[in-house]
Amino acid sequence: MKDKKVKNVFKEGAISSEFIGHSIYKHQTKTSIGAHNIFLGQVRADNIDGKVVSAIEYTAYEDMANQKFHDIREAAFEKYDLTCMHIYHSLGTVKAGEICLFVFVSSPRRKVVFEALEFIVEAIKADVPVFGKEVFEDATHQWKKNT
Amino acid sequence: MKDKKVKNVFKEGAISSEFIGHSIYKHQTKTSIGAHNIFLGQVRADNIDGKVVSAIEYTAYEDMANQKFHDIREAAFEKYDLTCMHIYHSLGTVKAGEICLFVFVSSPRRKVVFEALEFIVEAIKADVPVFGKEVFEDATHQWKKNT
Amino acid sequence: MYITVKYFGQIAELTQKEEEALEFSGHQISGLLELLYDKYNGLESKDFQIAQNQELVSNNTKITGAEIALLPPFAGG
Amino acid sequence: MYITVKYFGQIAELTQKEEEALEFSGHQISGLLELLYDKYNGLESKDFQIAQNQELVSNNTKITGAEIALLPPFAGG
Repeated sequence: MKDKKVKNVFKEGAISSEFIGHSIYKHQTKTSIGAHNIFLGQVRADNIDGKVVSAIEYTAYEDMANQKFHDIREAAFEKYDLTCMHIYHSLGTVKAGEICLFVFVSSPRRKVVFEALEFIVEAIKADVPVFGKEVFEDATHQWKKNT
Repeated sequence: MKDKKVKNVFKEGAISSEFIGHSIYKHQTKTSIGAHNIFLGQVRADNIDGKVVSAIEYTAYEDMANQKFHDIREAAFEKYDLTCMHIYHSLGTVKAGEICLFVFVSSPRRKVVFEALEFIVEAIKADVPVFGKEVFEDATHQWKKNT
Repeated sequence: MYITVKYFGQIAELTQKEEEALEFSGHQISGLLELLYDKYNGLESKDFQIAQNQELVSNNTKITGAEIALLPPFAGG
Repeated sequence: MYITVKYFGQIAELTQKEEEALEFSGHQISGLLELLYDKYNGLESKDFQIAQNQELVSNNTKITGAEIALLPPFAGG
């Protein structure tokens, strides 16, 4: 059963801190909310055998990925008493230090946001067909794999 | 044993979304970080027996509170592999919809940020002598109590 | 001996002050409380914890001087 | 019958294409895989899952046509 209103979660390039700040700002009119919890994934400059990751290039099986994000969203709303939820993921190049994943949950009370956020992030890591090419400073690369 | 370098966690009035966005921005030079987790406490316009909360006025036993924030910070760094941690709490008037608590933890890996953030927020709620006067739209009030 | 007693939140609202110096000849927190209950009508029925020099203490803790604070339920965050 | 096969990430790097239409006369995913292993040297040793019409399937799932995708390990977030 596929819902018609599947949103596009992907954004080209890094997710800016201004975008995140503005997203927080927009929630200040929702005065039933008492607790927000935000997860940000940031690209690490990992040192692998002496070579340093300078960026990750993200690709995705976009239709399936957006459907999976949608399923995760629906499951989270069913399990937890959330007021709202937003997910954004980068496509294309995201440099070390930049943000590639932004998950934002809000609820009247705090207990539920902790559980919900972890549930959502773990599901994204496990179930969504997104692929990451870790590009080193010398232009060689390796393929990222979630653990 | 009291550490000399106890920081002042308190800010006068609400914590702005710009401040939060800028705080995220400042972490983009720390390229060992892979995961950030942010908790925001927002003042709810609760309806209590037909009266609506319009603001909370926060006061604190400031010296003791800053010492408790410091102890929580030290305990969290000891328990969890965190790259950094920031806590800000409002004093004075914070209107419904505005943010009164901002807790920000960062780590190379995600698992640890979820646990650490919940530990810190629960400790703040339980251990820090901060007091909140919930002011209703008709200027009457009641005293907030954490549960 | 003189003790500095601080009041916060709902307790300060009842005592109508945030701080005062009190002369006290007893030895334990419980003795100080009796004095305060006599002085402030309604205080005995209020919910609060007591801190001595910024650490929570119980009624039978010995008073070592310095600073005592009456802390109503915490409401941070 | 013609099947659209999509390749992603490390798999697309090996096949040097992101998508192709293949003529296939078998019935199961395993049959299609044999055809692909013959066509792409090194594919058999790669780690991937298979989706049919955007749902993960196993080797003995029946091919119902439409879209097959070879998905290397996920790396979102």
